Amino acid sequence: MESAVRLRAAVTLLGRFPALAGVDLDITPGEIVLLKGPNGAGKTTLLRLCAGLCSLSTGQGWVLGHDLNSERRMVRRRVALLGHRTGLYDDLTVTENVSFWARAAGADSIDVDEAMERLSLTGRLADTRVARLSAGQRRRASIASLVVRRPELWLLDEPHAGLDQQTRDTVDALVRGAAAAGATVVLATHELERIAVLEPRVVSVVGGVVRADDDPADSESPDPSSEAEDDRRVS
Amino acid sequence: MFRDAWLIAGKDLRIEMRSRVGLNQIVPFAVTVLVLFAFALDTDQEALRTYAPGLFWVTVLLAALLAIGRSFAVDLADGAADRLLLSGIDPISVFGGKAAAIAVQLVVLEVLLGAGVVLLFDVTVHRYGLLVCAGLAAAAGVATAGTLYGALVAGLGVRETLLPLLLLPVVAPVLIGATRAFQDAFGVAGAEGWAWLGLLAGFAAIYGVFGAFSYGALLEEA
Amino acid sequence: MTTATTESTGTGDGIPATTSSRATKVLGWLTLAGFAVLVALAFAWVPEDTRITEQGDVVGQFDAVRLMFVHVPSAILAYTGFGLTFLASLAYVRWRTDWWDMMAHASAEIGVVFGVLTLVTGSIWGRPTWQTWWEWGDVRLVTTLVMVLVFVGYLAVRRIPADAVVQARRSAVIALVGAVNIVIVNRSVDWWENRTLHQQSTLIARKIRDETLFTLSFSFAVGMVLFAWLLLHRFRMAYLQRQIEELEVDEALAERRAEAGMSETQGGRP
Amino acid sequence: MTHVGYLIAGWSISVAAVLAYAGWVLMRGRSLSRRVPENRRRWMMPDD
Repeated sequence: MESAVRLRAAVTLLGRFPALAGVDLDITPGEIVLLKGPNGAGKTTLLRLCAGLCSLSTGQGWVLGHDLNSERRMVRRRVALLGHRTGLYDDLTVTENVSFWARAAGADSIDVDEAMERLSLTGRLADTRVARLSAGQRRRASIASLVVRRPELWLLDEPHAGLDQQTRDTVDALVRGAAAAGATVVLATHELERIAVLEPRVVSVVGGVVRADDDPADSESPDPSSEAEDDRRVS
Repeated sequence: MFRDAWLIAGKDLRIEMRSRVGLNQIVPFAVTVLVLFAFALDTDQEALRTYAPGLFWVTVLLAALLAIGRSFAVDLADGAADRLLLSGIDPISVFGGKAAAIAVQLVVLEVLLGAGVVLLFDVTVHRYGLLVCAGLAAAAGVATAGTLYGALVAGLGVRETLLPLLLLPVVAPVLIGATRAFQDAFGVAGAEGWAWLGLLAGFAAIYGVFGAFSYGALLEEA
Repeated sequence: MTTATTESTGTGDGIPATTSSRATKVLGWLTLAGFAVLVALAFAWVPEDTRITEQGDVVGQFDAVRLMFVHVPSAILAYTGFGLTFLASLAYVRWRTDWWDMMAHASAEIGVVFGVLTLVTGSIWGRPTWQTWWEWGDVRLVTTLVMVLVFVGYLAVRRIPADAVVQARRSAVIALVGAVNIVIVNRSVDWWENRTLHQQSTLIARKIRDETLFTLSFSFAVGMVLFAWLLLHRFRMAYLQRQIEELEVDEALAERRAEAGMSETQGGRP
Repeated sequence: MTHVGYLIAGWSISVAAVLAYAGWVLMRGRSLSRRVPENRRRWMMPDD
């Protein structure tokens, strides 16, 4: 079967900064892949590249069988990217946000109800404006608006960061559910022990390149020494 | 395609109705500009009546700059712009939806400002049909050109200063055409109002087509 | 202009570090020589512009006509520059190559320089001839002004640091819209100032003298040589800028790979 | 000769503007050239 993600010598420049400096990566459908590495290593850019939001400066890549150089539009509608930003409109309620993104993706209103239920966005919360939500509730609403799209590839960028216990559990359940449903999940997180139970394949990202890292036991917390790197990622 | 455009327009308009930024900030700003014009031209009622069409449209253009900037700021605030790209909606629909929402806001603004001009500058309307048609066509023209340039500068750090520089020279023909049409409608000068309406409609059509087809390329940020 | 042809500042082993080549040197000298001849023709050969009306009054531009020999070529160069920007942008949209993007940038900048010059010299000519620095009743004047403003915006966008492809695409859209806009502005201004839709503005409809006509044609020729000279240099400047950017990216890539602990190149930039 | 002031102004502004622009392009071209290796400056390669 086709690879979910296939990258060959992928280079992505953000401005003049090579966020990705020649990535080779293969992910088979249904796999759970954990991206590990220091801040500024290029994890976020790698996820955005896989979502079709960043372009390849050189190199080749295919996501779900679509060429990243020529068919990024096709890639985009089949993936879900949960980034640092929630993609929600502050002035709309949770329900309005989720149904807007559902309709934008061509999903049904039944899907909306189900997604809201799954992320426990029911009752008064459903009719609250997003601006009044806590960080955790926002993230859950954001996830609900992605769930309705029934993506084949989940790209999760630090999904646990800055969240309360309930929402962290929700994220774990999401990953488990997506994997059970046969979707591919690629995530970058510092909460390695939470994900370890899912037995992901661990891939190290350092300095804009990927190194295969077969030893899952070697998943201690990342090296904080090069965090300053992050500042250079101009957009 | 129309369904998606309708979805986008509905979303933008609903956000504007909720946030009331247009009503609470942009409209008062526009009325203030009208009042400032009155101060600048002294209490000369005759001059105000003569120049009312031009002053009206300059005010609309200034307010339109704010409305256009706001329309894109809403999408950029928390990453919704990325999600719009990821949603797979055809860029033509996004363009159509955003332009339609801006046009509707401009029409509302024109109605309110028009009332202000009638009250403050003491003009009388002679040709209602021309007035309405010119108002609609000009709103469509400003909205299409504005959406095109709004997308062009969206995401740039200098968008607030760059948008006026890029957009105002381009919408100069709208100012000329709409002013002449309104002069005719107000009866302050014998202009061939309906011919100017043709120019306005042509402008809106050209920028509508141009915007629809280049919008995708502009949104494809790196 | 003269510096084009002076000695080269070497980088060490023979090849001078300039944007000039044999071609630009020839063009540079031609421009200088042509300009000298133009000054002679304009001030010594062309007679002052006068006409005697039926009433016996002497009218005309008098010696102000000599301003035409800088004003008109400036206008031609400005329109050539903007026209070339339009064509290059169109070509960019079709073929998506850096070459056309750089061409659009170079010609737009030259267009703006001469566009501003056209407005300034036109103003200086208009004062003695029309008794006003600015005449809203002239289509060409107003159209040129709007056009210069559009391309000032174009250059402002080009100055914003951005991904090369994004910037090229953005600029091409502005240039294409700008060109369409010029036509709309021209038509609307024409109608606007005539207060009716069925007349053409005819501010200058005098008979032109042969000497004046010849000198004007000559000034176009000199202007075109100057344009070619400027365009070559400006284009090479843009090209060098790209080269430097590429070198910097290569450097950054190498640095990034060193950070990853990779021994040597993998992928890389063409 | 009439309008001498206008003539001087018009011609000198034109010459000054073109000289200033050309000078800027040349100077900038030189400083950029120094930062680019010779094999990337193709126009200087043939017997010049």
